[in-house]
Amino acid sequence: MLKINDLVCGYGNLNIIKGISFELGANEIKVLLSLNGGGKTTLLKCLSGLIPTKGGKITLEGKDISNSSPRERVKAGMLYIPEWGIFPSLTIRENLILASSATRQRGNSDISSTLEYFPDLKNRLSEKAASLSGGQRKILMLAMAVASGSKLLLLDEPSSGLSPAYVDRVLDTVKMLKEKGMTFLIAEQNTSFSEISDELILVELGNIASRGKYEELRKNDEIKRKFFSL
Amino acid sequence: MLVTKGIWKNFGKLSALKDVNIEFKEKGIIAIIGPNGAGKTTLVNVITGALREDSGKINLDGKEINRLPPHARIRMGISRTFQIPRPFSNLTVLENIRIGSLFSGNSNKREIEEDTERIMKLLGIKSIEGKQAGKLNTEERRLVDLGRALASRPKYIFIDEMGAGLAEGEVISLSKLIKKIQIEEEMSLIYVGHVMKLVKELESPVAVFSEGSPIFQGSFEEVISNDEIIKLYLGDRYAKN
Amino acid sequence: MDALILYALFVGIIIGLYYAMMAVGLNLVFGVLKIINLAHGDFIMLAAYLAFWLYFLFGISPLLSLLVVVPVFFLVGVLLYYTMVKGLLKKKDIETTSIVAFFGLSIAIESAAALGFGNSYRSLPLNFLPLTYVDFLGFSLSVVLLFVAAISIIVLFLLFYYLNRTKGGLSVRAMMSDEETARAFGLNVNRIYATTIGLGIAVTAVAGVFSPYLLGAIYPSEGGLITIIAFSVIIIGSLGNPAATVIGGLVYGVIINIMDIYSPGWGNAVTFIILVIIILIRPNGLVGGRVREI
Amino acid sequence: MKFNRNLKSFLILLAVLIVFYAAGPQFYSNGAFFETLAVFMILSLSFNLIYGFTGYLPFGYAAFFAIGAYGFGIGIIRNFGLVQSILMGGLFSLALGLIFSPMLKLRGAYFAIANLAAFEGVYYIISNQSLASITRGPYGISTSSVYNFQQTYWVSIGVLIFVVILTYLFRISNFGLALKAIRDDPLVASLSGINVGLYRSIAWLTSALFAGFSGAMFGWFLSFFYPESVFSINYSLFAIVFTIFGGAGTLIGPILGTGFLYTIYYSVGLFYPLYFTLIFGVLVILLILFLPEGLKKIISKYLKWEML
Repeated sequence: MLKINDLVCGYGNLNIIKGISFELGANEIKVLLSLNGGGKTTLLKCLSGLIPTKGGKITLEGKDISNSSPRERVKAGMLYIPEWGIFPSLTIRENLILASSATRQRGNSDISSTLEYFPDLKNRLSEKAASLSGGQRKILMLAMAVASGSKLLLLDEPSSGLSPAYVDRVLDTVKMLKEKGMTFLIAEQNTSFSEISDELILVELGNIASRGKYEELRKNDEIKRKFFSL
Repeated sequence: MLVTKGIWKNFGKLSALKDVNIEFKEKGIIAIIGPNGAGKTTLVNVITGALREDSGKINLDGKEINRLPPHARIRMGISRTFQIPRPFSNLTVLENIRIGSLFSGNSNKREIEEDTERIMKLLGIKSIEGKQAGKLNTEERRLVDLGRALASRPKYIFIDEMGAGLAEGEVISLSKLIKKIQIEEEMSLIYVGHVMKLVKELESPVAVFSEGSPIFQGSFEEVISNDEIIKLYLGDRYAKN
Repeated sequence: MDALILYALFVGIIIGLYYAMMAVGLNLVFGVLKIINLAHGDFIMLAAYLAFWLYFLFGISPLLSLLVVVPVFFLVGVLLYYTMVKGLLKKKDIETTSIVAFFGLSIAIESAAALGFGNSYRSLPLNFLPLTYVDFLGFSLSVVLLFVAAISIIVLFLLFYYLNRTKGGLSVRAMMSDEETARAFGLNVNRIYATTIGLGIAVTAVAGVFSPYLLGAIYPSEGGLITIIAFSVIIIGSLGNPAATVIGGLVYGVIINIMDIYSPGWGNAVTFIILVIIILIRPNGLVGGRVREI
Repeated sequence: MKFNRNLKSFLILLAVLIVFYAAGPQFYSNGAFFETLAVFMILSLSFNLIYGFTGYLPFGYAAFFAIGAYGFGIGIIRNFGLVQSILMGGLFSLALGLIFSPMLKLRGAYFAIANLAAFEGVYYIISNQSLASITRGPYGISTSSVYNFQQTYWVSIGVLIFVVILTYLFRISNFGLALKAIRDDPLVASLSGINVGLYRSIAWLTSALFAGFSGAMFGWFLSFFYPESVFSINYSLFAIVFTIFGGAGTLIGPILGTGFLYTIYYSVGLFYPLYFTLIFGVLVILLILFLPEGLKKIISKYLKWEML
């Protein structure tokens, strides 16, 4: 579905991602793990078009999108959700309507089908998103992703700053959306996400250090020491 | 001894802190955990003076410090780091650490230089001392933030959510560093955050916060074997195990 | 209450509505783009001149001239975005750099206007309406004032209808709320920014057309003072919250009018002092919450 | 090592300034140019003490300049004596700084606008007819009784050198370091033990004091002025633009910025008097769009030299 070839990107003359290649098949979940916070967010932003690509190629369903605008990429079905990607001063309904109109030219901004998956948002539609707790905000983010009708989600630290109980809720929602047919690329250190992933991609200093199934990678001593220390 | 007595703090209708009574011993490590919105960071803000409590008392070695501004509390030995590290981005690493020492009440020039050197070595950031903090990576920023807080020779240091977003291997080395700091600098170190792996590694007493007040104190093992806490904090899935 | 106070309050509210319209564009632009348009008052001056020349040369009444003024200034705003503001938004300290850049723009506009239009004072006719004065509580009240207040209400209503009830307005508010998320969801950032500035300046231009009736004669360097007044109005309301500007306008209108009636010599001085005090006591405005200290 | 290098740069700068102002009038006999240049250098350097070191951008900064001129003028018309009148210029401004100081709790745009409104307030008070017995109201003040160009000139240079030394001390001291920290992040600065309110106030009042002196020098030099001739937002603009162009927060920056831009301003004013404000306005826009950090950035990038 998504194919990345020798991708280079960064800010100004500083390259943070220094030539990364991997593929993401339809309905897969892949998790990005990096040391020193090094480059996960940059990689996701680069894929979303928020940071310009300096080298390499990004192909989405056979189409070269390396130089497409963020808007074109969203319309092509790939959505990046920042760590706290909601609109706090808008109501929950407005958040969802906005998300649902992101991919469509006009008209249909029906959010009722989305709400079926997120019953606890239903009663709070007219509240400002700012009134939600950290965990509920993450759930709203996922609801917005569903409303947008995107097929591929790039999630940035969906569990950061959450207590373990909420991490589980986010995780369950991701699993549910996968069953619905969505594809995920998730930057996340929490191992619960690694466990459900089809592949784990370990990034170090802007390059892929290693990749593979979580269970496999755990067997490698050096990786274990560096990334897991189990 | 640092003691809070009946601290209340409201934001609008919401009570972030409800009658918080908690004691911090002069030496050792304690971890404060709790769900989001439990009031942990608010407590740190109130104790360091960044926020003013609505009511209650904060006592340091028998002296009331409620009315003191943040810069005076630092001089009495209360210091902190930030969840999102906040070094002075236009200053160099060296200047950042020096500032921590310079304005903490110590006027002995040589000691200031020695403290600065010692802390940079302890944290392993001596090699980047000339770099502008704005140009550091996340990890280095974290260390500079910590270094600044340490340079004031704190008696009590609050470390706010330091392990978030780290790979597990890094969490282990962070916990080792925290323990080493506590031993070498001889202080009371309060870790506030969610990273359970780190809390476990610290092998320290744990205080659990919920809805604005501490509801439990005990060892890590006690915490994870208490069903109520697990339901509240870790979620139902873990409770069944 | 004696009639004079009632009259002062009433007229204060009438002109307050005008002040709200005069300042709301500035607040909209600040709310969405976080830039400070220090040339705001100069756009009032330019629009006033445009309406003046349309009347003077072609006899077009101020009301009709809106048909020209509004689209022209909308385009001016769009142009301003692509030539100057877009570059400013890439800077490190957007707030400071925008203040300085717009300061430069303000000076350039003022001196260009002085070169082009000369330094004499201009004004618009009162008699474009059939009736000029009515009796109110024993005072004669200018119908033009009532007329301008009505225009202000219509313009404010249209603006808030756009912001709160349309999809376009929703995207503008989304940008106001969180820019990065808006980008991530594929909102057309440049178009929204350009539209916002265009709208802000178009609304300001409407205020400009009627400025001779409320702010006094038109002259090239009037902009600076108007900018300060507009800022005061939006700060009294709440910076970054266009709806609160209405409150700011009303409060300001009442204060300035009462000062004018009771203490004309000290009116300006006292008004500015009151403003400073309001800003100091409630930096986030009468509507906004508390600003974090330190 | 670094300290010595700074000291060397500083001494060279002082020497260059003195030679420039002593020799300049020999080559270009327009004394008024050198006098106003010195006045605006003092103003920019004073402005730099608050903006460059703390990040506060006071748009109504010209109020200090104007009140300085008025303090001086009022002293002269009351026959308080020359030295006393100059001091009065500074003290008036210092007092205004004290009155304005509650504004320091505001940030960014709030501060800028409150300051601008306060500037207007002061203007309307000073120019008020009912205060004509003290301020001469709208009729203006004459200081021609003490007019002496040579004297004005050398006192101005003296004040300039004083503020240069002061800025140098700001630049190299722990006090200056604390201000830089406050500028970066006031909360963290406070949590590092820095008395944020006190340090800011010191910078603010020092800045006001010297802006007052620059106004006093200007009032002395003008020998007659109306409220409008000193209460002009243009003087705020001068201070801001000259400082940013040279490099805020440095010592050499404001001097270089003022020297360069004021010379341009002055020449454009001489040759194209009708267009000079227009050209200057456009210049400001281009400057901020293409060179927002001023000469400081260019010099450190191409000459690999950190400006003192």
